[in-house]
Amino acid sequence: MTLFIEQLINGLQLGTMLFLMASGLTLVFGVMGLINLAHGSFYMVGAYATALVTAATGSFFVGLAAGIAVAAAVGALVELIVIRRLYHRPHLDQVLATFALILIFSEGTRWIFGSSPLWLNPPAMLSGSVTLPGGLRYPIYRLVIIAVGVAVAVGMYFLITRTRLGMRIRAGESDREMIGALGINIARLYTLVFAMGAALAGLAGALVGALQSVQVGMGEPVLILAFVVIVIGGIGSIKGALYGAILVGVVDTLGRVFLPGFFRQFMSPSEAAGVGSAIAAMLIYIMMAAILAFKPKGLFAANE
Amino acid sequence: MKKLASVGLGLLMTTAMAAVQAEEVKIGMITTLSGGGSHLGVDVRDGFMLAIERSGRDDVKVLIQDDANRPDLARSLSNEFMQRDNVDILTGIIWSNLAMAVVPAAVRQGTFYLSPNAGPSDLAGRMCHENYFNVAYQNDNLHGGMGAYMREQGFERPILMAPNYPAGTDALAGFKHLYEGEVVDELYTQMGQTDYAAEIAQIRASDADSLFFFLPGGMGISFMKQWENSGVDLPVFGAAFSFDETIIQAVGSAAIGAMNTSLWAYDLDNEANHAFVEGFREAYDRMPTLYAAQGYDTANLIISALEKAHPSDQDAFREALREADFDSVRGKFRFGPNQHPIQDILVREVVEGDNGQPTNRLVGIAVEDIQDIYYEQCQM
Amino acid sequence: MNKSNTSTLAPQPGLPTPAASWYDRKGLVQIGLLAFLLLAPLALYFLGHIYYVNLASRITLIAMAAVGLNLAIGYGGMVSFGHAAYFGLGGYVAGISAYHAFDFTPVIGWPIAIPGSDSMLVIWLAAILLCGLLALVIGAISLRTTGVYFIMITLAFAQMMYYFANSWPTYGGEDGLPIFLRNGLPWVDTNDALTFFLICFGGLVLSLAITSRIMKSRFGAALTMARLNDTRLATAGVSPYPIRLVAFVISAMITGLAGALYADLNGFVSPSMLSWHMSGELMVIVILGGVGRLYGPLAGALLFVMMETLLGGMTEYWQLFLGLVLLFVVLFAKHGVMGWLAGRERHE
Amino acid sequence: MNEAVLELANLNKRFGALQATRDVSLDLRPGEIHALIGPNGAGKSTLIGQIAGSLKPDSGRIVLAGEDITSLKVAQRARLGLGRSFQVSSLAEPLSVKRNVMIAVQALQGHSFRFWKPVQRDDSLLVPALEALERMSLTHRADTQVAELSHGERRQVEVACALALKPRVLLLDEPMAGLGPEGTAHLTELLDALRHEVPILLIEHDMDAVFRLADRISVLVSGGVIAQGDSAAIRANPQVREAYLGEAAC
Repeated sequence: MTLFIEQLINGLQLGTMLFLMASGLTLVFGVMGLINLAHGSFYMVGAYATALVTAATGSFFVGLAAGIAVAAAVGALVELIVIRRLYHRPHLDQVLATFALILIFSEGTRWIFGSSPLWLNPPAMLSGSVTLPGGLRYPIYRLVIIAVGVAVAVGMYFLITRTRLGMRIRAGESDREMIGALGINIARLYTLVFAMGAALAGLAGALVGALQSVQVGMGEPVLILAFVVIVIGGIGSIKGALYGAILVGVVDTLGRVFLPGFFRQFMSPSEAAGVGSAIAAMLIYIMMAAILAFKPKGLFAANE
Repeated sequence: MKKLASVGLGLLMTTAMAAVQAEEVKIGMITTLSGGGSHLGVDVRDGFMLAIERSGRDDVKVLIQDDANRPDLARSLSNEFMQRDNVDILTGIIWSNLAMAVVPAAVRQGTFYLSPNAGPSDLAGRMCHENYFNVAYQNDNLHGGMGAYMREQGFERPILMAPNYPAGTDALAGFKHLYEGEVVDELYTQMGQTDYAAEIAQIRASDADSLFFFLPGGMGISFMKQWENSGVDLPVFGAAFSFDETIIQAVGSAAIGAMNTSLWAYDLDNEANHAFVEGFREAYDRMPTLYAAQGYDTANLIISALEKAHPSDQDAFREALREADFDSVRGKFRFGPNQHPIQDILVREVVEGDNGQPTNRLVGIAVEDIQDIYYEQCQM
Repeated sequence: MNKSNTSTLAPQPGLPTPAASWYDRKGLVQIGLLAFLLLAPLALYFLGHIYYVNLASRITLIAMAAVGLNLAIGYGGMVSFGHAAYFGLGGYVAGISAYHAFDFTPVIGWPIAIPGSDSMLVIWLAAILLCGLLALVIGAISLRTTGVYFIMITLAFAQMMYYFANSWPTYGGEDGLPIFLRNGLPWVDTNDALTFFLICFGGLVLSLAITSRIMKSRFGAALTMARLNDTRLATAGVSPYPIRLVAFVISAMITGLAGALYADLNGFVSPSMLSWHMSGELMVIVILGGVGRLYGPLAGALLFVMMETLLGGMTEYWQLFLGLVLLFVVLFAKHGVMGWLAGRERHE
Repeated sequence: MNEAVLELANLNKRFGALQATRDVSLDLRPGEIHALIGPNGAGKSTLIGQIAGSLKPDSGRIVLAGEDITSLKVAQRARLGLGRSFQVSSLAEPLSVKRNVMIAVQALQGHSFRFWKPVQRDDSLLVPALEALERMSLTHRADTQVAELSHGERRQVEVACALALKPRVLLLDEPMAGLGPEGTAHLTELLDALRHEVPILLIEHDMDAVFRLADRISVLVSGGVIAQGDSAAIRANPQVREAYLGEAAC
């Protein structure tokens, strides 16, 4: 039972991390109608900046702040130079231009920092584990990631529902022409929203970088997962991104753990491990295809 | 008498060499220089080139290409080397799957292949070939060595973990072959997985008394960092692939205490090794790894054979390679009938080094003169 | 008539050019591309440069795979981000069939024994049929969605195939599956680089001819209308869904056949043929050449492989430059290489 | 009186709190032009959507030539003889006028899964398409790209496309919108001649055209039909006057 609960928390942690990625992605799509494959690059940029600044200053928190700032700045820059030319283009152009950005970011980073991974450790005060009620020992740092994810989700909720910026974003989602009519500076709003998404991706990259490693291409697997999340949740919907992220995180984690055991009941252990992990790896994609087959616009379709 | 013969042979060789040296020797190196596992390729390359430079032979030309850890790219690079550049020898491949993509076709087209890393069982067994030499290890060796060591140390309930790909399943099979006991469980992770929370929870929930894992490259680093913070307290064992100098530097203190098997250690006491470690640190300003040592040995084996014959004389060159007449940094080194090494498997422990950084220290020998179990399937 | 509207009658730049025929600019460029692709390897073969003949085979097959994708993206408006699924499936058909033929074991033992085959004809047929079948299933589900959802669901299906191939141990999993002996054809020696190139070239020409013919037919007219304006097509009484589905299936068949040949060219098939990078590269080739241009994929593949070979020889980081070129093409040269070489496309 | 070709019976459609279509019943008889008018927001577009098949009514029936088509899709209805034009031109702009009409002919013949014969050389498509264009006096524009046409010409091409389907019923959604007086007069003339061939359900804002053309008029207000009758009756109807003029009056 504690195993199940621990795995549930693990799934939740993966989910909150995916939410950080997916919320920016879905916001950019909802407001600007842009599909951005290069979102994973901001994740990488955030992680690199954090690793480098942490190494230079010795403080993880300074590094983290720098990571978020650099990701936001790079996001704003990319929006100004490339992305804004893509808003009125078909999705095919957006996919390819942002695919090109992935190549440029990945190879550029490799050129500057080399192919070897950089290493980043969580600060001492967040390392180690604590005993949760029920006797379960769990790493502090992973709990912190969950807390940050929840804080961002709450923050987003207030931002969208209670602030002027949020009102403009909502206006942008429901009617792109209207915000122009309201006299809002669309160009600036778009840059701001894009940079915000990039900052969240950078935050996710920095947090996860300390847990794993910081390397070229680290954003790509996460990017694909984040796309699965927003497609399941309904593209453009923050609420959908939240539910989708947690669903994907939990299903992926539990599937990987319990499917091999399930198949072991009627197969030999090594066969069960093979079949179980094969299906576990495909599980979220199967789930996505099934959901889209019945709800072609995702679970919480936003602007339809 | 013996001495005289070798002098005579040496004289013969020098005259032959004059003829041989007029003809350049081209070596094509396909290795992984980009992506997550790139430090393996970089080390093989650097070790290899160090030996070539030290030999002082300027008639050996080494062409190097990056395979980006992609089998299809490796395959087309090998064709490029053979068909466009007419190389005599191919080498450099890090990963077993890339080796399987390249080697069988290359050796059948009359090119020599010397493996500085990766030794898939098929190439040691049913698909062995007279033009294929493995200068590193057969994949099972290090894992089997650790199995034997853990049995000897009295561990009774190990839990095993490896990525769900052929080298991973082979690693666990190799371990179990020499461990010869029951294991608590086998966990298979995804290739390239970065988050091991789920596996750590399973290890925690099991009643294992030890952990053996095979997670090469970046996977091992991510795992060890997360392992440290998990609060699970089990002794950790693995093969050198998860504990090379680059990896343990990155993992930091979490790695300390881990035991791993290797076929080489930088503190292995022999003359060739001293010269290698010093030379490598001087040339590249870092500690050599197992991969660098394998690259270095591979180059020295080639040079030793070139002293005797040019690769265009295939039979003579092959014979010269088989003799393995070079000073290996491993101390002892010879080929079995399937042209795979017969060598000692060492045990190292990760300890805190002089500068506070973790480093490997030689503890002892796990298995002497280990030979792979596939050579009987090899018909050459 | 409303006077203010007459201004739209003024000729618009880049719209119709004189009727197409083989000797106009576009015709010449097309013939030139094909002739270059055919004659350059011929010449190099007789000069003894086998490597470049194989390189030409690679260009040809990538172009052919992209011709298939172009039918979906360029002509059908279906932005598939998952065509690697068919490319890879074709490859695995060749690999698995050869593997069983080599071992004398059946591919399927039950309910009926299907033996492996090392005949290319059998493999091609199987690759085409299986890719068609897979595309029928994937297309039937995916085409219920549109826009970004379609892009993402095709990606999801390809990822499923990728992970399946990656973790299914029978055929090598992540390690891939080598084809030790190239599959054969009656009467010719497929191991000869030039012979194999000519087979690939034949495949490319055939797929170009089929695409061209289809797009001029009634089916093509309906598909064009489905892309440009599916409401109009439905209003005329033709359901766009089955039209798109059939086009999607044909597209997958062409890409799958290219995949089967590609596996034979490399003597190797691995999950990387199914990866999303492969899907991305095929899309890149289509757009580099010019979306919806018959010869676009050929021009794109030539440019792509040449960049890979030339830049790749100069710098490890050649993909950085690929990214810059791609970005430039998408942002500023929407009509790709073909648009630049042969002028804009015109619909009659 | 002839049997109705198109018949709507008690259609209802609701979007959340908004009752967009309220118990609408009307019919279209051979040889007539039946006009449907109503102020903005009266629910005309929703009603057309339901007739054409892009929207599903919550309740009620739609019968075309004796066949219940309520649950059929757009393309199926079109094949049964429902031709329509759109409020916003919906032609394929990069294609020539001819090609736009030919697709309709092709659909009529029911052979879209033919992969070999080039349509360019297919007279069985070309001849009927040119005929339909001639009816709209557009033969001279056959090879022109739609993108180059004037607004009025596009309207005519739309009608030609619908005609090429040899429909039993024509559903025209504001064909006069955006046309100048000259264009309107021209199209009015064409439609006037057309009614004997195919009955027309005409949704139109231009009252002059409606009163000139319509045999019968139905007035739609807030989703429901408030009045039905010939021009004179509708002009005299106090409810209609209120709906149209009342707002201005009070």
